[in-house]
Amino acid sequence: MSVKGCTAKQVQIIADSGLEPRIIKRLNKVGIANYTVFDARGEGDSGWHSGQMDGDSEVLILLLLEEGQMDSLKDVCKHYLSRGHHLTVFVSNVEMISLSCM
Amino acid sequence: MSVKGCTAKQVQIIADSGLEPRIIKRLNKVGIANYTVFDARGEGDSGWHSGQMDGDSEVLILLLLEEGQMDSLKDVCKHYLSRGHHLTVFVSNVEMISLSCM
Amino acid sequence: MSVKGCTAKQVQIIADSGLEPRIIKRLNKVGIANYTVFDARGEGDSGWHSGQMDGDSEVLILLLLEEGQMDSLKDVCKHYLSRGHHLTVFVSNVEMISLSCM
Amino acid sequence: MGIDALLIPAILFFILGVIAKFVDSDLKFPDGMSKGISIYLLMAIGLKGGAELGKADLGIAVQSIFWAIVLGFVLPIIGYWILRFRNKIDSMNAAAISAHYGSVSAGTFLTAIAFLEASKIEFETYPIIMMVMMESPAIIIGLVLAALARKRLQASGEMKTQQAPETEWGPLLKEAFTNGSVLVLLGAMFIGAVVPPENMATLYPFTKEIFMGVLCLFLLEMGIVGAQRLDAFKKGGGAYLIAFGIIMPIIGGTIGVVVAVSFLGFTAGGALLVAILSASASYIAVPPVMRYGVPEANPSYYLALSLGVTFPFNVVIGIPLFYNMAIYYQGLVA
Amino acid sequence: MGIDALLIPAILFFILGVIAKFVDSDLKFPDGMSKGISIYLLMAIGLKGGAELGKADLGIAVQSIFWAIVLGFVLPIIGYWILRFRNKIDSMNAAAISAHYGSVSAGTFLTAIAFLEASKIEFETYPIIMMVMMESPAIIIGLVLAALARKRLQASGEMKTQQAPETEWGPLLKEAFTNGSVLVLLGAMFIGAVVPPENMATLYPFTKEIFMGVLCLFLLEMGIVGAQRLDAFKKGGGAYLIAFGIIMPIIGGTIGVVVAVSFLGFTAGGALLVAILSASASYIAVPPVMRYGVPEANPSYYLALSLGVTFPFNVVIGIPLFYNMAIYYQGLVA
Amino acid sequence: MGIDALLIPAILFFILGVIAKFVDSDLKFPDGMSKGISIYLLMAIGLKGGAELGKADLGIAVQSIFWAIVLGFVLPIIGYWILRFRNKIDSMNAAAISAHYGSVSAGTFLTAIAFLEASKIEFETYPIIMMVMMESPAIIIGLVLAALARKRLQASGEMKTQQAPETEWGPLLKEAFTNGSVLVLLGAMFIGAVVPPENMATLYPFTKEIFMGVLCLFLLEMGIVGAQRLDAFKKGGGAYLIAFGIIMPIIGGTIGVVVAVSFLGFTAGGALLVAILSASASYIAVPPVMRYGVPEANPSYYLALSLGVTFPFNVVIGIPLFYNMAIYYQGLVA
Ligand SMILES: Nc1ncnc2c1ncn2[C@@H]1O[C@H](COP(=O)(O)O)[C@@H](O)[C@H]1O
Ligand SMILES: Nc1ncnc2c1ncn2[C@@H]1O[C@H](COP(=O)(O)O)[C@@H](O)[C@H]1O
Ligand SMILES: Nc1ncnc2c1ncn2[C@@H]1O[C@H](COP(=O)(O)O)[C@@H](O)[C@H]1O
Ligand code: NA
Ligand code: NA
Ligand code: NA
Repeated sequence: MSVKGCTAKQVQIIADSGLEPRIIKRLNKVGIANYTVFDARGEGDSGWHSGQMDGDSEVLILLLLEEGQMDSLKDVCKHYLSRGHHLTVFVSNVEMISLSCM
Repeated sequence: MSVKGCTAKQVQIIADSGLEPRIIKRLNKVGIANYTVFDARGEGDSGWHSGQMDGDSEVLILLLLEEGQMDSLKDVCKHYLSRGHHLTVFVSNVEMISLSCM
Repeated sequence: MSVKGCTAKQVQIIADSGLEPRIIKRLNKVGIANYTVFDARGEGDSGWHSGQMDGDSEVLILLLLEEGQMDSLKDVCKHYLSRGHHLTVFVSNVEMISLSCM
Repeated sequence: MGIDALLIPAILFFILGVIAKFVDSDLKFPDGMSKGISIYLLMAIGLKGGAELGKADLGIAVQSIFWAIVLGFVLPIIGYWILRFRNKIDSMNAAAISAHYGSVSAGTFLTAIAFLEASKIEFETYPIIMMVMMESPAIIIGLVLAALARKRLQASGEMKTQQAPETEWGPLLKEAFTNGSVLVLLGAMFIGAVVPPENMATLYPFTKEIFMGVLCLFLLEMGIVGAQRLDAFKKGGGAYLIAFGIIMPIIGGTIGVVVAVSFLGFTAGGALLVAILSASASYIAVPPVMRYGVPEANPSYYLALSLGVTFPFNVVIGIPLFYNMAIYYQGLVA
Repeated sequence: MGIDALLIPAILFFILGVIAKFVDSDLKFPDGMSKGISIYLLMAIGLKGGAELGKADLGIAVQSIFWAIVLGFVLPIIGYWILRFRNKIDSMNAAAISAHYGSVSAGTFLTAIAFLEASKIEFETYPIIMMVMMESPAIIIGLVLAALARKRLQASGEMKTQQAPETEWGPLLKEAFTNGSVLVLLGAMFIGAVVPPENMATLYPFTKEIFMGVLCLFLLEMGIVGAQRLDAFKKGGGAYLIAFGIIMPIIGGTIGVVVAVSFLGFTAGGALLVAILSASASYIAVPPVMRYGVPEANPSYYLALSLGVTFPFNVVIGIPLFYNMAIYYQGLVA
Repeated sequence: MGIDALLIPAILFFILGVIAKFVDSDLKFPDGMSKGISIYLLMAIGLKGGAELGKADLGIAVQSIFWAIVLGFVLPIIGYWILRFRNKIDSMNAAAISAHYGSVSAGTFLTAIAFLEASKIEFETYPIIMMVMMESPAIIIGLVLAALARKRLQASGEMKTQQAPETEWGPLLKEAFTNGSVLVLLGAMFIGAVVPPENMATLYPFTKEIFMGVLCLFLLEMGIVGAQRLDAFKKGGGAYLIAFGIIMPIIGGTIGVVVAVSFLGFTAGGALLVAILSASASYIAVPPVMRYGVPEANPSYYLALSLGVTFPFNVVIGIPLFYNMAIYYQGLVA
């Protein structure tokens, strides 16, 4: 389901590319079906992802959520974070431009 | 023309990659000449873009606009949205870091 | 070092891909070790980066910084901007989602 | 023949790709790889077609082109009619889907050639010219069907006039003729026809010798991509659509066999190729045009059908089926 | 022999890549390229292995598989034991690293084959089957070692129970058997074994003739990537780890030589291949599984070790070393 | 000869790419593809050059290298002088652009070789060594010209001292010698020279046999990219620049012919290659260095000129022109 309102939470999740299908499956289960993914590389406390090989790439998953979906999102993040996985997740507010919001 | 002020509107447009040249041409016509594009894949109400094939990829177009350019932007978005095209567009405020803004 | 607090500055730097290793080295020196990079293409006052060839690609470097790191960041930006390099840099505020911030 | 067909490496690699998806393997091709291989395959087949064109009988060539255009116009109309039967599929989706079936899948066509070469069966090369000719008519018909449907919906008030995209005929028609795959095919064919054979020969190690191997790699990827597409049907009751994705190629293939044998006088090998052109559904040239020209249709449907249902059906079942059909029909009319 | 080995193009291109990184050149392969080449190499070696399998002696094949599995289980345990010696490396990192050493590096294996072919040395092809068999056991052992360590840490209170990820055995075991490289290798091997040789031959220009050239390109990239990885050691005192990355392949290679000569009766050529399987560390199949299954471990360590230390060591020193070792040991036991 | 030249597949594919852009086709290569193909082409030509080097006459080789360096230093100075004529182009842009013209375009050079091979014309292989030597001097001259111009502008007060980037000579000079294409060329040349011919032969199917085909694919892409670049001139009155992009290669090519025939004693085939080295403008090695070293210059200008004007000019007109010029000049001096 797309964002209905005229404002939304823009959530960005940076994760190892191996987590991508897993995270998306889990988001789906809590009702977050729409997403956009970008390939990325980078460095963090868990070392360097060169992006050159399959086990060494990362992705940014972008989600536009309604305020009410944030709890579900946090549950999914908690699932991974509490198991020691390296997710970098951050949120900001955006205004949507759509036919009904112009 | 680059952003002149020290704050700007960060506009992000997610669209089918086939729309990229069209949108950019139309933005150009309304005076929005600078842009940045990222390849993406994702899922929405209109199904899944795997990013694996030409007819099946999407892009995110990032625009930094002055407040005064937002109307032109909205016109371009309206053109596509009203014709049934799937654009996901969202806006937030950013501060620019440039020689004159430091 | 990862972001410690529950809010952060999201800094985005668009630059010619040739600058990527240089900027990252310099960020490292001022203590900014974590970053994420995306390949991009785009058009600006200095012309068009098609993304098709090595001398003709650009990147977006995404940094999540603590408030206190912004001065170091600005120094790095100033270094390049004052030498005539084309960096497009913009900042916004984000909330972090992490085990300690939920 | 059935089992034999499955022992062709290209088809086995396709099946390997399907299996990879079904065991939920993380096997994934890098993003640009299948796009790059597609360009290579089109270039190679175009050069081959062009080189043959030099030796071609002009009369048969013209007839082939004529029939290719006829098939390109007629097949989508049949497809549309089936999809709209008892209003099963709404008219915008029906228009977009049927355009795909009037056009062709180069990957399926190349697999059919691999099948013929592995089985040492002779075949005419006119179908390569036909392939180029069949891309555009189907796109045009699809757009026309959508435009008519739009008019009808507006007249009946089901679609608001303001909502309705006017078809931008100019740019869309241009796209039907200048899309990347048509251009590479046509261009390579032209180059293959005008360059003297001695000059051509330096290209053969690249365009001919390694061709079958590259095709295997491509089909491995297509197997993964095709199987992934099937997920689209999980969400909505796709039974009617899946049935269409199998029945339509059987109808198309049968028509192809008849045209090839009765009207063009081809051997069973050549008839298989015409059948495959008719039976296969585009997944490269047509989707972008339909996305833009018929935004009301759901891309999941046409991509899932052409990649997830019809491509595998043709590769695994259609190819041996149509070849046997061609032999049977030749016996019938002889 | 030592210097001779360095005159093999594949190895020289690897060194060129290392130099490129050390002079801080901007030489960079496009993102998908090495992923794509990897798939090609696995496909080619799988087809070759499968074709040989047809001619194989079933008895030796079964024995090879048996010993491959034994090596896959035993090597990571030895590695773990060395890493944990005097508590040098914490148990989670030790588990993750040692899993890499039980598995294999296809790139190193192919370089060894290039060495043998360039030196016109005969070799058995059973090691290709062994390569497929060695991917999964090491992964399983790595996960088991990590699970045991986790239990110990929880019992001793060093790790909070809440923090501790339960090993999701189901999905992880599945992944050990269905990861992309295992699947392409196994699938290609199956295809190589069942397809009649005449049909296979059309693939050879792609899978055999251009193979060595593609391998050179791949090793050029691996040289860059490997050398880059060494930066990871700059940050923390990696002396013990670097030593491990050299000692472990020597131990593994020695065991491989003994197994190959004494238990499998291979020639020196075949023994080199078994030695390289044992000595090399995975950098494609294992890292993703360890990232997910042992998130407590630091990926920098295992990637830096397998790509930055062990890969170069094996390519430049290990290959001629183990070959000479095999000849020496054969003399000893004869 | 003129029309004949156009019947070489590589050139036809280039024209096809240009057409694709002009009919506004959506034909697009995946992002990494031309980067990957570039590395392949440099590797192949380097190996070829290195293998020839073994058989080379040391005296001529040394002379070739000498003249390559002379050309690399002199051509950018001529270019700069023309661009600055009547102050047409500002000095920073003039410096950056002229550096491109002192350096070389491997793609154009390879097309010239394709032309010679298709026309069965003999040629010397020393120009391959010259190509490697010509990358760096031009970069240095470009940076020196920019540094001098900067000093002048500061002295005259047109540029604030604070604004003016100090040239970081160290890193920039290093880059002139270690950039990716120089390194792959030099490295492959070294490998081609030291590896015994028997070992080399296993690479030939990859580096020689499929070479022409890969070059065609590359030129198809270059046609698209080059034609796209022309858009840059739409914005500002580029008439003078476009004229420069055609006149400069004619001047360079003429000088190249004279040097090759009169000073190096080459045949017309070899002279064409030297002419093309002199006439062509870099689009891989030089742009990144100029971006960083002369940030005041507008990259649109130099990319549009070298890719959009000079590359097509050389491929379509320059190659046959300089070949005929070489024959004519040989007659003159004989
Ligand atoms: N402060 C940061 N700024 C930007 N990206 C970050 C930051 N911290 C972590 N990341 C990204 O998240 C990935 C995992 O981070 P970590 O959990 O610190 O290993 C890194 O590889 C980066 O791509
Ligand atoms: N809520 C969302 N969050 C992130 N991306 C979205 C969202 N909705 C749509 N998109 C992106 O926009 C594309 C088109 O969306 P739709 O119009 O819903 O088909 C999708 O393929 C996604 O990449
Ligand atoms: N207003 C803008 N919106 C989005 N991207 C921009 C904007 N201005 C500059 N850029 C990006 O920054 C790069 C360099 O910009 P410039 O310094 O204007 O040449 C461009 O190629 C764009 O990718
Ligand atoms: Na069809
Ligand atoms: Na091993
Ligand atoms: Na030049």
